[in-house]
Amino acid sequence: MSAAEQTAAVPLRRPETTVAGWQRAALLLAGLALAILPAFLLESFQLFQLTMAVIMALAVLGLNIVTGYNGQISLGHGAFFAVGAYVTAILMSHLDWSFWATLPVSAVVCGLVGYGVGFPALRLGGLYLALTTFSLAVAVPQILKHKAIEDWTGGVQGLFLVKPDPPSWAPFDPDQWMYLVAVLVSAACFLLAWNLIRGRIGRALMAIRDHPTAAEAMGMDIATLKTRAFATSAMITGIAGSLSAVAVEFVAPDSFTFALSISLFVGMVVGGVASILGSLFGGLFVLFVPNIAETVSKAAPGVIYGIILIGFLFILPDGFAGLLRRLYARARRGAG
Amino acid sequence: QQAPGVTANEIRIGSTNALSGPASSYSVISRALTAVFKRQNDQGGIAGRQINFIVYDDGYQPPRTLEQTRRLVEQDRVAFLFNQLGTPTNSAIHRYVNQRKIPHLFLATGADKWANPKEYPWTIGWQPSYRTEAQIYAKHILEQKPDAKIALLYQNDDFGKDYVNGVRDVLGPRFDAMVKLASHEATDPTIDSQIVSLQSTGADALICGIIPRFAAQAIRRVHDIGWRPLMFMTNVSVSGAVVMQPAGPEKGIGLITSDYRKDQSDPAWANDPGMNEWRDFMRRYIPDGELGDNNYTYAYGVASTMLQVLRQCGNDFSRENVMRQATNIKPLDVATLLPGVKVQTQPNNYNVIRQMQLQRWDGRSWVRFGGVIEGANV
Amino acid sequence: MEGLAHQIIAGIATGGIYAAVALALVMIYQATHHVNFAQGEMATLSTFIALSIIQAGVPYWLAFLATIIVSFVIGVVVERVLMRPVQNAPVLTHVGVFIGLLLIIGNGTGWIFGYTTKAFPSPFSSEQPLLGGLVSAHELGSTAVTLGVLVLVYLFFRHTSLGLAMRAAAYNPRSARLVGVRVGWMLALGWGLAAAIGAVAGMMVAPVVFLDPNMMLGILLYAFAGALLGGIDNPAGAVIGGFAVGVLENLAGAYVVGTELKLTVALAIIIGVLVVKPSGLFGRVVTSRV
Amino acid sequence: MALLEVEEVFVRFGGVTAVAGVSFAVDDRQICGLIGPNGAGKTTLFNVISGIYRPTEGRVRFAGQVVTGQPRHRMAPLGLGRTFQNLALFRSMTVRENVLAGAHSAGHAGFLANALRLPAARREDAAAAGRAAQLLAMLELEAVADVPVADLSFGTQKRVEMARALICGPKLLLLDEPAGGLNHGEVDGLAELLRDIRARFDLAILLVEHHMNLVMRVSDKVVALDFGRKIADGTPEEVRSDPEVIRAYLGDGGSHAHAA
Amino acid sequence: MPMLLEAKGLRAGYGPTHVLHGLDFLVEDGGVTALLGANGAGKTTTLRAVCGMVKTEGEILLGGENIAGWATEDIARRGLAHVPDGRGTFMELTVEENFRLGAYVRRDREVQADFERMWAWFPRLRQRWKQQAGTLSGGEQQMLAIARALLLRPRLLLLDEPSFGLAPLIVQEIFGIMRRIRAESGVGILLVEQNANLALELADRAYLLETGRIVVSGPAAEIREDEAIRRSYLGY
Ligand SMILES: Nc1ncnc2c1ncn2[C@@H]1O[C@H](COP(=O)(O)OP(=O)(O)OP(=O)(O)O)[C@@H](O)[C@H]1O
Ligand SMILES: Nc1ncnc2c1ncn2[C@@H]1O[C@H](COP(=O)(O)OP(=O)(O)OP(=O)(O)O)[C@@H](O)[C@H]1O
Ligand SMILES: [Mg+2]
Ligand SMILES: [Mg+2]
Repeated sequence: MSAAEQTAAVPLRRPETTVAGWQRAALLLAGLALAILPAFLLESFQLFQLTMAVIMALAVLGLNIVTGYNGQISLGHGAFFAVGAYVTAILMSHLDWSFWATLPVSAVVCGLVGYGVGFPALRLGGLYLALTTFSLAVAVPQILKHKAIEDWTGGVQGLFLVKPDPPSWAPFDPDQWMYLVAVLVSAACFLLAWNLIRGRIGRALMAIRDHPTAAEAMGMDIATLKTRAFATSAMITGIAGSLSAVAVEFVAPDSFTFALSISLFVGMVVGGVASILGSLFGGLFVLFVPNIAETVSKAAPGVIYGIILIGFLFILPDGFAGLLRRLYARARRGAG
Repeated sequence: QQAPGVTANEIRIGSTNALSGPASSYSVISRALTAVFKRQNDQGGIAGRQINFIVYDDGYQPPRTLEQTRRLVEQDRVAFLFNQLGTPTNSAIHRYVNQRKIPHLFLATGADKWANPKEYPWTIGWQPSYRTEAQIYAKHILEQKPDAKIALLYQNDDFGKDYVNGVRDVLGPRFDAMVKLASHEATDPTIDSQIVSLQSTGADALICGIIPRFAAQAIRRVHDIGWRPLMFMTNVSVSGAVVMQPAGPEKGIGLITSDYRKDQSDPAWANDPGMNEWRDFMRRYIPDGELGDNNYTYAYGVASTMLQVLRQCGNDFSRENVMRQATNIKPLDVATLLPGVKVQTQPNNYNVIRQMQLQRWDGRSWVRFGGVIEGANV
Repeated sequence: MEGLAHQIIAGIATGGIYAAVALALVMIYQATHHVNFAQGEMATLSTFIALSIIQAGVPYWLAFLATIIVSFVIGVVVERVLMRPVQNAPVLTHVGVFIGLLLIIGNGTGWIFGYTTKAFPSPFSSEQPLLGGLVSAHELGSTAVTLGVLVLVYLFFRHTSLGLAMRAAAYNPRSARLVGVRVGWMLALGWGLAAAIGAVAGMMVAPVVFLDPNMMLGILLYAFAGALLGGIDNPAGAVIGGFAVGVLENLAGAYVVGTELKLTVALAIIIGVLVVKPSGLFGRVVTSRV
Repeated sequence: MALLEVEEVFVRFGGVTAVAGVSFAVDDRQICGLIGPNGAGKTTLFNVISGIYRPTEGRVRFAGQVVTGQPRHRMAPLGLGRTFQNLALFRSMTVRENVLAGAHSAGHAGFLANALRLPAARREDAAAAGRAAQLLAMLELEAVADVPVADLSFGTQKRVEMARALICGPKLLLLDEPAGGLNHGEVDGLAELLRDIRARFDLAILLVEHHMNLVMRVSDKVVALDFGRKIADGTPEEVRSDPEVIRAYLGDGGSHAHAA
Repeated sequence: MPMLLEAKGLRAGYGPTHVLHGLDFLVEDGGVTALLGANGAGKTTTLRAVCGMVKTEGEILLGGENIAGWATEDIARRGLAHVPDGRGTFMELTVEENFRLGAYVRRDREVQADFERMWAWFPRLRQRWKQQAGTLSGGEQQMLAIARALLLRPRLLLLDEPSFGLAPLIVQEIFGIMRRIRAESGVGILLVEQNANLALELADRAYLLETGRIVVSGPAAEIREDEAIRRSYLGY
């Protein structure tokens, strides 16, 4: 019995709800309506915050695919976020592409980069992979600044771009539109991720995380699945990066330091490792809690943030998703 | 006539700074600014109004700067923005504030792009730009040793790269032939390797655009390996207490910088009225502040400038008038700036501090030499 | 050629810094099977404490000793207070707590002790620079201290039953309890020792790089890389790895790509080596079979 | 031609020779027992057959094809299923998900098809779910179908492994001590089950087991190993009475020890 | 004189699920108590409860002292050794290190002598002395687990399916060893074993568990003879 068996890498999953098709559709619609509502209720600044939170949630979702579900620890997902942001920024500011056209390019480029990173990841596990990915996070700002590509990236000065304009028929201001864009793109990604995780591939990813040798004996091609998981994950996080580039309307190397990767990681842990819904919570956490920390103390908001983070993990060691699971289990016991 | 952020008894001013994270050493600036405004409020405020200075943390991350700035503007409805920290961070909001026509005043960064009244009329910096400073050093080298080989050590970010740009401005096509570059990251533990590399190029002049910790290392290491170039240090990193003493004061003899501030650890200013005013302020408002930290003298200077603008506003604190006054400052002496260095602006010239003076470390303090240099016109 | 020699010497001097911190990482890894990302910040805090003690007029070596003891206690307290409640939580939650700890200690140190760069005294104060000024007496002395600590750590893990129990507790707490190992105390002890080693590292590093709250920020990454390069379960490997990273990084910067990408290239090389040898150059390969 | 042919296989780990030149064959629909003292090399041989280890020398033919050196994940699609001596379940997943994971090699839908839930992917999923339900019923795992496997007792987990190995309909099933942790009654049940499985799924079984009673009862033939060498190969009766086997493995009271 | 082990109203479970619903059982000094039952009956959980690995209610008296709620390591230090299911060896450490850990709490000078005794009993382990335990075969690991437990020189030994994965010859030997240590040093044994026949032969007291409750208890010999019980609970 190894130590790993005792503290399972991830919280044990309780069975998912089984709901009928129409119920699921209804839930989905309700959720979407709930997500769109803020666009009409909030002030534009709050809407901007929420937009950023949704974007962070999407990035956390990407991380969750590879780290949560597939067990490949990445401390460097900020790098993919950066690549996505820069692809969009470069295409928009140098080549005048529309935002929408940059999305698939950004997804493909990030997917390829992720695929590439997936290869050393095949040989390296645990801490070694953590170092590798963390190195990536540390290296990306330097690479972005490098003079060889300065003409494209804008070097240390970064690039400016503009938000996508709301379509002329729509009665939205740019902030509302940006929020809706972020929600729609993210919702689509969440849905696809949800499908992926529930199906054959999702099971394979988790199986590989839990017991690679047994997974191989079941016919799972670890190399292919892991590298593709990395690519998928990078793709999702990269799309989040693209969204953030237009939401902030500016990219610079300093926007993508390793602190960003750490934030995403924190988002994943507090949201709940290997949880789709948890990723959403993680995005909200990393965006809003620093502000809460700041209202407590201006002198050292970082200290307060750290305390809140640890306190949260004390209360919910398996993240927000763990709470949901327990509530669900209790409800079921109560009902049954 | 209700201007945003201004009521009968309050003026709201917003700012962002790195209160958390690796850049939080600059958070003392916000602390000092808050204290200066508190002193002003204690003395009755400005035009009968109390100053409410709101600072938010951006952790030196540009997206958060935008978030916090929007919060200040859209939620807290500040009258204007003042002394936000950092180049990438301010870049992220550059367009936002100009589109919204919000005064974006006296930024805590030495990039020279803030002095661009044509495209960005609402943004104005304060300190002399790093680029200007680098130009001064390059010119000085050309005067002293017209065919010098110049080594340039810089931090690989906007701050450091401005030194490269400044030297390039002066040398033009000769840059590649004359200059050997080495950069370091803010997270590097030491810069020994870079110094060894630069020494081995046979350079006889060395310009450093690096932060205090590395400055102390560089001064010490250059001395220890027996290299004796004509050495220049960015004025960001020349505090007697924070750089020269740790490096070993005798190891820095001959080091040149050009500053616009008085160094508080320099005995020459022991009885200087301006510095006494500052010390008195520190004693009363920031008793636990580290007196060796020259962010305090910086903050005192920039806050004084801000107060001058507010006084000039009379009773009209509309954004237009604040901006008008901020760009019409008659040459002004500020307590913590060197004699002869003035704060001044014109609507077509946003370089707030244009003068600097070369000074040389003599083992105990900085000795000024040459006249006051008009940097912006270099 | 002289340039090359100088780069290597300078690299070894810097590598000594990484090696010292890498040792602390190995210590905590052996005791808990985690790498504590807040290790650097804890060491910085210890160094500030040391400075306060020295500034209070205590002789250097006494302050040195006192700092080690205080740091040990801090390590134990951190484990008891912050790690204990999440003992049974999923692994990644621990990483979350490390990040929280890093935020608290990193930001707290600046807040308490100020942000300005400070000189930290060296016990090996010969003003005579050696090897053409590339190495100071301090660097030689601190390397000796690092090697001394290495010997102690090595002996501790290989030849004491406490060291064995500590490793057992990290590998398999449940079985360790069954043989009577007080797992909780082993973890606390591991944290204490790691903090103490970190304190030594901090006090050896600070005279070279100068003391400020972010002193260890970059060092930790290099130390982490060094420890993994050498093999995270091998103290001697970690020390060798630390030195290797120092030299490698300098050579990459000076001869391969120029300084702007030297970190990137150094890391790429390290990762390349690890891909070939996935448990580090001197790490033990643990086989698990079915 | 035999379904499985093991030819002169050697496996060495540093100084230890775990398997030393073993050859034998298993025919279609045959149940073959593999016995031997602890450390004789049975599990190692299993790992060679299922591609987890590459033999130092020798090779393995499966369904006429040399499979030695094939990537590990190729074995399942060829029709090889296995269980593990020390349980190798996907611990964070439920029983049903574990069994479904076993159906991986029967499916083809990739990332995109899964993410988009294309009809093909849905059909595959539905088919797998159907087979999983059948197997859960057959192995009496329905009650715990949605319980995470980590929460189950040892014996139950063993059955989950069996279901997982069966769902793909392998041609050859490698069972490493399936009777471990079963009591007498359950062992009897297992014997029934194995025969039943062979009949229903039309497969061959290679069975490692120390439970002599079971081996002797269900096997068509038995291979005995000692110190990595083959010491006997024949019908259960032949092997049981082989003096070498008695000396090395069963002991005089062997039948007594595990007899029931 | 108190019993070596006495459980009174022992309840235990995992999180919200209750597995044991109030068990009473005894192990005498130098006695062997067998715990039998089908898969999932709660045998393993009972052993875990006795050595503090799961949350319990009720009394667990070890030599008259209530150890309920104690930490596992403290219970081990009171001379209780446990060979858990799944073996509980240190897979990443060498055989030698496993031995040393087995004797970790001992301060006497006979550890080396005990090592030699184990070598005599399990020559395989001596051959594999410097090998990583995780690379041992299943049966070798089981031997190691038993040796490791015996090296504690326990008063009470908990064995969870000790015959698991062992070849018939070794099983005989192990049961022989158990008889010997019980006779020589008065060690008490609480034994969970699927091979009921073997277990009842060794034991002097037996309990039959069904879904967390004791359904039959009594002298082992009687249960062994009782055809009805054998048929309905032990399946033979
Ligand atoms: N990676 C390895 N390194 C060294 N020795 C090994 C390794 N793997 C297996 N062995 C040795 O090879 C021998 C055969 O092991 P194997 O697991 O095949 O035995 P087995 O017949 O399955 O025994 P059991 O019935 O106990 O399970 C054992 O003695 C074991 O110690
Ligand atoms: N870690 C756990 N978490 C939750 N439930 C568990 C856990 N371990 C066991 N159980 C449950 O407790 C009950 C008793 O299990 P236990 O392992 O004690 O049975 P057992 O009698 O030892 O069975 P076996 O003969 O299969 O080993 C079972 O229903 C099982 O599902
Ligand atoms: Mg085996
Ligand atoms: Mg059991």
